[in-house]
Amino acid sequence: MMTGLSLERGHALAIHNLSLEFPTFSGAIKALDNVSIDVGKAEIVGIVGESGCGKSVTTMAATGLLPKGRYDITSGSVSLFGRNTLAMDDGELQDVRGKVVSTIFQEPMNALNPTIRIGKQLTDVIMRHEETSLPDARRIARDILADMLIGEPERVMNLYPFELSGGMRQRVLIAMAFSCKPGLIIADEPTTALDVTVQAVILRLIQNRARRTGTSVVFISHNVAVVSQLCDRLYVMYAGRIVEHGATRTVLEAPQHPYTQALLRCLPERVAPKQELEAIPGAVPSLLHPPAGCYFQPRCKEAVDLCRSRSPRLAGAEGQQVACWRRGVASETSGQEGRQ
Amino acid sequence: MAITRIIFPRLILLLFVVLGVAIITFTISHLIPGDPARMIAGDRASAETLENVRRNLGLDRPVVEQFTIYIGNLLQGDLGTSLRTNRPVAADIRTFLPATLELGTVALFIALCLGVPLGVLSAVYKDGPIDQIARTVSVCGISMPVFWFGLILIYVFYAHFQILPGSGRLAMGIVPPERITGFLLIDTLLQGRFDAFCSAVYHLILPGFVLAFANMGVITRQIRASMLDVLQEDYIRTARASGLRKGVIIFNYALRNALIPSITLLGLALGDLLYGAVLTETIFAWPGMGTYVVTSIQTLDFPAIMGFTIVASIGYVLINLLVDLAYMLADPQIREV
Amino acid sequence: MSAVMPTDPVAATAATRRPKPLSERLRYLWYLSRRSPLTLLGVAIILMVLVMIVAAPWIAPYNPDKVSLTSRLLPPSAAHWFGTDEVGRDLFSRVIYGARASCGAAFMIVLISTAAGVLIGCFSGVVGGRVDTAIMRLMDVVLALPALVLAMALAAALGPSLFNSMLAVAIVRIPAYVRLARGQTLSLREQVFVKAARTYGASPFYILRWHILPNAMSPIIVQATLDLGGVVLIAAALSFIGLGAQPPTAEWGALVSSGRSYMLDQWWYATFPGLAILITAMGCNLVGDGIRDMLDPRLRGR
Amino acid sequence: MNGSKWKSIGVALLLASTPLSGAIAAQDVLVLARAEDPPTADPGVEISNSGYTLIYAAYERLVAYKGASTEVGPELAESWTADDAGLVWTFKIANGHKFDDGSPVDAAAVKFSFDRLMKLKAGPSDAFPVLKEVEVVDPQTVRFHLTAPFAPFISTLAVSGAAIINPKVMAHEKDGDMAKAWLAEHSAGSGPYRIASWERNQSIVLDSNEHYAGAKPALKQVVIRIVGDVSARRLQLTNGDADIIEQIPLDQAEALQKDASVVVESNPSMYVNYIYMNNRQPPLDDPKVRQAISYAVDYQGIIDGIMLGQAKQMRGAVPSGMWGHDPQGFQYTYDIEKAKALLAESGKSNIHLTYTFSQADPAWEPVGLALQASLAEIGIKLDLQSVADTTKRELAANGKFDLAPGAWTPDFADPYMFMNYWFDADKMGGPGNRSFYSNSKVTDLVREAGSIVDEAKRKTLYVEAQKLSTEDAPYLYIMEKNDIFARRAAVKGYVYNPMLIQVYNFGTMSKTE
Repeated sequence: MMTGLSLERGHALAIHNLSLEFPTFSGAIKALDNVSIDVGKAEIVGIVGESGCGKSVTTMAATGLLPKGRYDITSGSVSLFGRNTLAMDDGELQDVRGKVVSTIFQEPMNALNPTIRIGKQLTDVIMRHEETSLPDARRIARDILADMLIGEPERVMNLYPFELSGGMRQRVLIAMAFSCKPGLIIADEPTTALDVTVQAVILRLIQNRARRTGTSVVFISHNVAVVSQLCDRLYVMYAGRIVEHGATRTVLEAPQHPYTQALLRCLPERVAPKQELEAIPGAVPSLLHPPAGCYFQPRCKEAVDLCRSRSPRLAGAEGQQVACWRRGVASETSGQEGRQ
Repeated sequence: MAITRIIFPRLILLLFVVLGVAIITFTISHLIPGDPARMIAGDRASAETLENVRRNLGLDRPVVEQFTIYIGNLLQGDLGTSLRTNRPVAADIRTFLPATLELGTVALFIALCLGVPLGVLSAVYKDGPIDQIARTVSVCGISMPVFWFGLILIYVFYAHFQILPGSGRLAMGIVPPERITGFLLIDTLLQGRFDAFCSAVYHLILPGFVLAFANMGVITRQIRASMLDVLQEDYIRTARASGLRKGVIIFNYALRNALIPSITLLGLALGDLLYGAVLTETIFAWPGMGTYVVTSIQTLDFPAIMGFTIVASIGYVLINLLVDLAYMLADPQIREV
Repeated sequence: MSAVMPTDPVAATAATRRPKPLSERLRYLWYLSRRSPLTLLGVAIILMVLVMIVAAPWIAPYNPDKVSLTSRLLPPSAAHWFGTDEVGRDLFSRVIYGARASCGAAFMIVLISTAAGVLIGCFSGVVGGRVDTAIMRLMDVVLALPALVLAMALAAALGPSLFNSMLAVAIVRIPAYVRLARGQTLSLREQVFVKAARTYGASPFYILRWHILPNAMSPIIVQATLDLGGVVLIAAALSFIGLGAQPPTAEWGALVSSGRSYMLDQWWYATFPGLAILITAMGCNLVGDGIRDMLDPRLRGR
Repeated sequence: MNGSKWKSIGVALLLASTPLSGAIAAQDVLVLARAEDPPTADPGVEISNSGYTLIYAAYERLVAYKGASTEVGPELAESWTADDAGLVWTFKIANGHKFDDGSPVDAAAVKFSFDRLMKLKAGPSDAFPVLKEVEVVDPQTVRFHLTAPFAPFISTLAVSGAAIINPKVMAHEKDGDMAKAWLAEHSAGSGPYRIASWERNQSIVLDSNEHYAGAKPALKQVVIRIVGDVSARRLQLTNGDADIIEQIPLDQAEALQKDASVVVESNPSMYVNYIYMNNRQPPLDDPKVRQAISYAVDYQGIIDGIMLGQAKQMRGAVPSGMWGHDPQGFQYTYDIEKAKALLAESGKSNIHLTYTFSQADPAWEPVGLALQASLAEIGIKLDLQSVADTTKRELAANGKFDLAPGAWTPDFADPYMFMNYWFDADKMGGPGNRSFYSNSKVTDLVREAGSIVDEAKRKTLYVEAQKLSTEDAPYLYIMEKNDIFARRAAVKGYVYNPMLIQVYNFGTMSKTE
């Protein structure tokens, strides 16, 4: 399958047709179904979707962070700067993580070790990947903290995480992610737990630093509004599948997929005053027993018989692709029918 | 400031506990149907002799007065006189406590040395063969009747193979060293009695292991559970995402945090240790507090029973105080607020 | 996180209470046993012990109290699987009957301490104020008592009997349940449905009975199950020291105690009853662990 | 797996590391292993045989049992005389006896010891119910004044409580305790040994007393080790770590007899096992019922099956080793028919009794079980009730029982210890008459026998009292047990005296090895 978009400067991350299952007693949970995501070098790409749709699973699978032995990759490949992360052993992954790809997680409250001082946590990472002495590592840490607009970085380094506000902690985490100058940063809902006022600042920090250093960023969020301000391109996920993909502006201004459209209608800032906010009826389907055909069809107002029997696949022009029978050219994905 | 805030309520509690325990044990000992005077003077003592013994013990006075006297003496550190040995209970406790502490310390040390690594391995390799083995061993430890385990080990190692001693603190022919601390391992070394030191170590192996085994089970289970909790914390994911090495993550980032809740458990384990020590000592003829209190109970030596109970309760409160302090030192969140 | 960790469907199944076909349930049991063979082993042990308790007269080949001075201290054989004791009683039969005393005692201890602990704890939590403080201080004192020693002292005071030692062990275990029940009560008291009930003018007793007790029970039951194994050991230990069940009652701890002096020549005497204690305690602990794992949302699905 | 192979590995380990046991004790050191620490070593307080072990070794008395007999002869006293009424006894103290600090044993020391005993008024003082005063006549002469004639008086001077203590011990007095705390674990006597050290619950070391007046002991040191577990004691004996071990269950004694290097000492003792029948409790208040029960006991079955033959059936109250025993006396036998007939005669039926026992004596439980079985044959239902020993004593002392087992040993060598304690109607309950037996004829007989000095006369009185009381069957006379301990064959010179259970003549014992 083609991604349809040209990436002039080459790939930072190329996920190709990735399918992943969690085996459980009642059967396999199909968490990812043929997910393909490309991230160009120095590009900022967003993945949006409701929680549970597989955004985090995708990136965690790509960086080998999922719990061992608890999942099966049934198909697909992942290429991180040309290297196949799926084939790496623990040691190789450890070398890659932090150095080539860093992840910023949500919940900054818990993402830092509560019993270790900030400075040590930063220098541990720096000294793990860079050949530096402790004083050098501390200087690097200080500089990068300063770059994250943290006043008195020296003092902050001597503090414990619980002595910092949520926003400050998230800056520390971002600093940590950038500290070894990775080529790719995965920001997994980095601002979800923060105040709205702090959110904007944090997002700006990530964006600025990434643009300045030419770092690629994968931005994961359930909040379309947040993503729209930052990203060059956007992937919309639903129930473990990519349903729409395109340049941010295109997707936001002319959403094709009924799900994307519904998602956008939920945004308060996009709704005209006095018009009612809309909620998407129904719930995300169980991935243990997914519905036949298009996964969105049980909640889709436009669904027709075809939608209920066959899964649509991603298709469309370079600038925008959508997986929907009711939109433009769509062909059938292979072997999706009748799965229980 | 933080320290006083922890210590002060504990000291108040200590007062409560000592008073409460004194009341409870005093009440119990006066419920005892057996007549302590008869225990001392003998079965066939004449009524006159019994009366005299009762008067000497103060047992002829009203109960409230007896209690006031007891508490008054208690406050001066006087635990009364043992009915059986005619010695001050405090002196008896000083005699027997070191042996128990020595056994307990060795057992705790063994239990920690085996239990912590086992718990860590079990959590890290969850559901793997190592985990299954570790869990089986730990469940065995928790479920082991100490008294029976001791008997079996004595039978196997002492009676059958004759490779380890099965009773006492020193070999028959070895003259005990002068008593300095009461801890044989220390006293023998202070006096350069290397033969006695080796014998003491040798005699500690079986009882130490028996006592350690049960506690090891508890420790393994606790470390495993808190390691599992910690390993799924976000900060461990952060550490993994930063590419830190597995060993660093497990020992510097995870174990450290997993040990904090375990400190509380250590306090509880010390309580268990006391209970286990009483049984272990009776099996291994270990001349410690356990043997002392069991004999005291069998002979209704109630000043000794009360003294033991009070000392043990004070020990319990103090251990908890230490545990809280250790907790405070280990967790910066409590320490610095 | 939620996206990453698929949850086990057990909870969902229980919530919807959809009746499942037998084959499905068996399949689930098989799945559980593969995932946690140790828990299943525990269940098997408990079942075995239950059978011993219920069906002792039918399983035991001999009358456990039948003295036969001509067959003293016989080694294990086809006729006497665990051998005989110093007055010729069949040890296999005595071990089987011993399950009644040993496990019955453990069960009663847990029942008494749980019931008392829950009542005191809920009462303390609902009433609050000075009464609550006083009760909790008292519990601190009881907690500081060395459990075994109090049990021994009580047993010595009230006379050694299985019932007295049971009572003693139960008393020292009350504080743990009081704390648990009080904690539950305090957190439940703040729940919306309890507050709502209060605004309707429901009496504290009504709230306790219908809102707090039913909701506080499940963690308490888990704790009680977990304690059962330990209590089996303590009850046996007290009998071993001679403060619990008194001979000629067949009780495992007492059997080990009598067998102790025969260890050198008649190893079987103390060995088999002790093994029974170990296996039973193991069964309780394995099941307790299993139940905790199943109910603990943090551990579930791992 | 091959046991001997394992053993050799064990031995190799043993040699490689530290020794399992210390060096085998030297020839002049004797190691005794026993289960429990003696409570104290204070003659004025101690009432247990395990304490007597120390007291007899460390102190001398005015008189001592002669060898294996229950008769007394001179020890500190070289001679004595009594007035005709038996109220004043004068003792001449032998020269040359010295306490372990070298100071001489004189009349003042004797007076001090008895004054202390009577002032402490603890258990041992009960052996001297009529002692009025001790008078120092001159340094070598001491006179005892009694309030009433007391036939066994001279025998009582051989008991542990009558030990003569060095008056200098008062230097250790604290809070007016008559040096009770100090003497609890030290000695101040003139016996062949003195307590050199006492590690509580571990070991007691007795060193020979250089000032001892008698022959120099062959054993320079006696070590008493406290070894709680019987299996451990047994192994230590067979390994040669211990020379003497005590408290051996009968089954172990059988096994030990197979070891050629070990001698199991089994001697008839005056330790009797009997059962109190509560004479005040219906239907046991009917002598016919008590007799019926006495005929229903399978005495020989108990002795063979439970005691493995290491006992013999009692015949009357006074045991066979004591003078006053009547070898022709009446003895109940196992006769179910007679028992049934007697029970029918009594007219009582549907009898339901309780046997209240403790674990203090290992035989009590099996005896109870045997009793249960045989009483069932004559239609009496017997319940066994096991209680703590302290509870049992209390119940027995207060008469709250139907049947309860008892064990009795004499404190001094006189039938008084049995007859006057067991049958005097004034001694009901704790002091000794635990069946609450009341027969004024018997009471008169034993009181008379207790107050006259003429031994032949006393004997006839006691035999008569035994005849009457045995007919009334207040107690079930079960058995005289053997005293059993084991020693290495190399230990020589032990003399068994039935009055001195757990007491050894260390001073005249030796080891060949």
